[in-house]
Amino acid sequence: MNAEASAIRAQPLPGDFAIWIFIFAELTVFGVLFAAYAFARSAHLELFNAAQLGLNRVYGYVNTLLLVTSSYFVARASLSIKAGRSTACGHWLVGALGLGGCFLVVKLAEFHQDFAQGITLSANLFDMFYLSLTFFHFMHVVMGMAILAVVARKAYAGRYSAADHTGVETGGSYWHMVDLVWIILFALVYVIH
Amino acid sequence: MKSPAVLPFKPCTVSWAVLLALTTISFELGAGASGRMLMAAVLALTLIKGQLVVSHFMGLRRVRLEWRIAMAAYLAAVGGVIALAYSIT
Amino acid sequence: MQQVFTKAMARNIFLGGAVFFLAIYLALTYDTWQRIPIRDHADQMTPAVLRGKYLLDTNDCIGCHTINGEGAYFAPELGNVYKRRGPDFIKAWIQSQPTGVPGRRQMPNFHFTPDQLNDLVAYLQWLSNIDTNNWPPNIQG
Amino acid sequence: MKYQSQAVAKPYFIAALALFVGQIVFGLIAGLQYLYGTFLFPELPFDVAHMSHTNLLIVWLLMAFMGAAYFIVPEEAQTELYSPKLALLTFWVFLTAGALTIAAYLFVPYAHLAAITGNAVLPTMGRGYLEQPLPTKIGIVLVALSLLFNVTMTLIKGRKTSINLILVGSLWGLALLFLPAFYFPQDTVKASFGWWWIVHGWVEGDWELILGALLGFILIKMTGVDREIVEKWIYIIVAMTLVSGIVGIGHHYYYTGAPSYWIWLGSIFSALEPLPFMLLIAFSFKMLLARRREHPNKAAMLWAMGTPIMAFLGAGLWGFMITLAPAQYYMHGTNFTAAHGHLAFFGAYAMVSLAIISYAMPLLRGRVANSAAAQRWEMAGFWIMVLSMIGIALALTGAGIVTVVLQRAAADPMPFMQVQDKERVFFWLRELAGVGFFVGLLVYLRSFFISGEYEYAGEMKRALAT
Repeated sequence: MNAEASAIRAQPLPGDFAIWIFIFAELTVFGVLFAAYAFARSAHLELFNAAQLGLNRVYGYVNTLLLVTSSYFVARASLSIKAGRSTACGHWLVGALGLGGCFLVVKLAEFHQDFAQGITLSANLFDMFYLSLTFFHFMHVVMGMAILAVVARKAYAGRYSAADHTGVETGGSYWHMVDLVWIILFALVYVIH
Repeated sequence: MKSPAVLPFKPCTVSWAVLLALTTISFELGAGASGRMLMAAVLALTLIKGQLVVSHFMGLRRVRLEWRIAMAAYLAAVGGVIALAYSIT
Repeated sequence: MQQVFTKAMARNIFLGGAVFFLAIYLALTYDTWQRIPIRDHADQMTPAVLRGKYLLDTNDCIGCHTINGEGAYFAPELGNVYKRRGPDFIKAWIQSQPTGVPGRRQMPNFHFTPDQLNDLVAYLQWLSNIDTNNWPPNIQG
Repeated sequence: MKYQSQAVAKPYFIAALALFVGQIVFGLIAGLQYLYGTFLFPELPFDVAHMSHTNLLIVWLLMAFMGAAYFIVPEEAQTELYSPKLALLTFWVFLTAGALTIAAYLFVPYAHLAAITGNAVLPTMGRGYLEQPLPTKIGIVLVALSLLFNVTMTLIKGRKTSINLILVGSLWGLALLFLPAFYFPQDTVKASFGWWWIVHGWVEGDWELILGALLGFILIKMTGVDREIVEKWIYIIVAMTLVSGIVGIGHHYYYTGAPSYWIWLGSIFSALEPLPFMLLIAFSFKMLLARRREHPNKAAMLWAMGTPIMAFLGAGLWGFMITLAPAQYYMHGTNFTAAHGHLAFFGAYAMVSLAIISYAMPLLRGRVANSAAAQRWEMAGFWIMVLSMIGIALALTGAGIVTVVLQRAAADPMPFMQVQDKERVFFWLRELAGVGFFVGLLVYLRSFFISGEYEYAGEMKRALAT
């Protein structure tokens, strides 16, 4: 490895370190939730298998595509601002926000259908985990969108530059975390059975 | 600092396309099969997807080694615990 | 390049985290509030039950006893005492206090009327039917 | 002391320590009643000793927090307190109300006290820690409003440091979280659920912010480390407290009639509650190592460093032991909880109060630090109290183990009182450790009566003056 490459690989974490403490804390919470789900399923295999069939997996699939793409847009926003293009950065972020909004709409439609089917936190253990995990994640999407909205506004206002764009990377890192968690959640709750 | 233009697309664009493809494969696998093989396959795909997001979206491929290890360890730990729980049933 | 770590961002995370988890807790509390009356058979909280509850509160029973594990650990659990001892024993026991046995823990005599004793027992009976996820582990509380 | 008005903190600190003594006396009485049930009966039944013990604890901690606020807020805001007179008046109101309430507990039967204080109109009495009659509860609200008005006005007219914002913000939280004390649902399960808004909200939420602010202030003052660094870490630590602690309230909802999902949610989130305490230890010692001066008040430094460690032991470790639902199924409502309560209340809140008192009292008495002799007494008091409290926690844990083995998890469970008889040795150990604690407290208090200032080279004195 030449000197230049090792210098590239020695950069600090993108964005403010404070968000990374938060990201690692959140990942820990989700990690424990996933582990709890997995072991609860082992103990109640038949219940989980039966209840899982009630889910419409298409919702989960579509939402994964939406969130992954949204995350990609944020990555592009980050590249844009590094090239000094504030307006492009803002556009990518608005695109990401739009996809995040679509995610919420799809998820709400799914929740609506779930509640009509009588799924509640107290119905059974699978429903409890399904609702807790997805609602907890849903709230993260809302929070992430609030952060991205602030960052987008500032981007359009020209508050970031090629030299100073910590804010974009801070908000972006949080959004990628929300995406990362959903990718695991999708596999765990919707796909593997 | 510009990275050498080996690919016609940006690395994150390639990752995005791969992520969409892997998601579709996972989804299709889940429609057909079930059981341990499905679990192993989907879990492996998921960990690859996670690492793509970490490396190319979060941009952690450029950071110091300990952070890359921390993230990889997180994914490995979550995947490991899930695999363990699913294999003891 | 130096790692950026600002106080402003730390503060934002503190405030954002607080609001976020408070919102989650409020949503859960809303759900819990709907569920509790089902789990504790709130429709069976008769006037006698409520009078009995008031007697337990105003005589500081949880200053020595526990109700569903909450209170002081000086005297036995009351959540399932109705099932453990039955109504007649409970009434007789309360009336015969204090035992005055040297060195033993003492319960004061509260000079309850027969009506009040009935109210107390009604409340204890209601308590014993709450769905507490099978707690206590056995009848001894 | 930089501002004259900070002097109002002094009566608060003195009263706090006096009430602390009262708390320990009632604790010793209650502890002895575990062994000799007829001791002081019927003049002082156990429940009265018990509620005097717990209520004095709350009142002396509040006294210390208020004193700390009146000391810290002006100094951080770099301005005089908005109204020192109001602060002093509030002190006397609070002390009188507190003393009258304890006297009422001691001399008026509880049911009679309820009858004459309007409990039938607005029932609030008969819940743990909230046994106070209605007039006292209203008095607490008025005292809190006065404090909030005073410190908020001071904050507004002065410099707004993060320490001050966290401190004043958490005092607002403390007052708001007390308001559910006026809401006592007739449904016992709802009442229990809401009772934790106050109790958990205080000790596992809001008070941890106060702890963070007090500790941050002491560390800035004593180590000379850059304020920016201290304040951002305090923000991170209190953020972690709320991330884990708000939903972590679920660990009180497993077996009290609340829905079953709390078993999972409470276990998962409360399992993370030790994390902020670990961070607090790491942070405190990092600041200690990065210190830019040797402060002559060694005793205050000892308290400040002891606090995160003991808080971690009591709140983190002992709390974790009983927090997971499967373990709590057997430990709920046993002396495990009492062990955790003692070690956590002392390790976190009593110790941080004693830390700020240790730092501020010499300044309030016109010196940077007490004489070496006084500090030796104070540090001896520290060690005796800390070790005794660990002794109390271990003894109560022993009693808890016996209950779990013989009563909760046994195939042929024994009745409560029979099990209690088997635990006598642990109750003796607890009482002995309690006596030890009382001795430690007296040794600590002795240090206040040793006059003189810390002797140090003139060079250092000049350095500190600048």
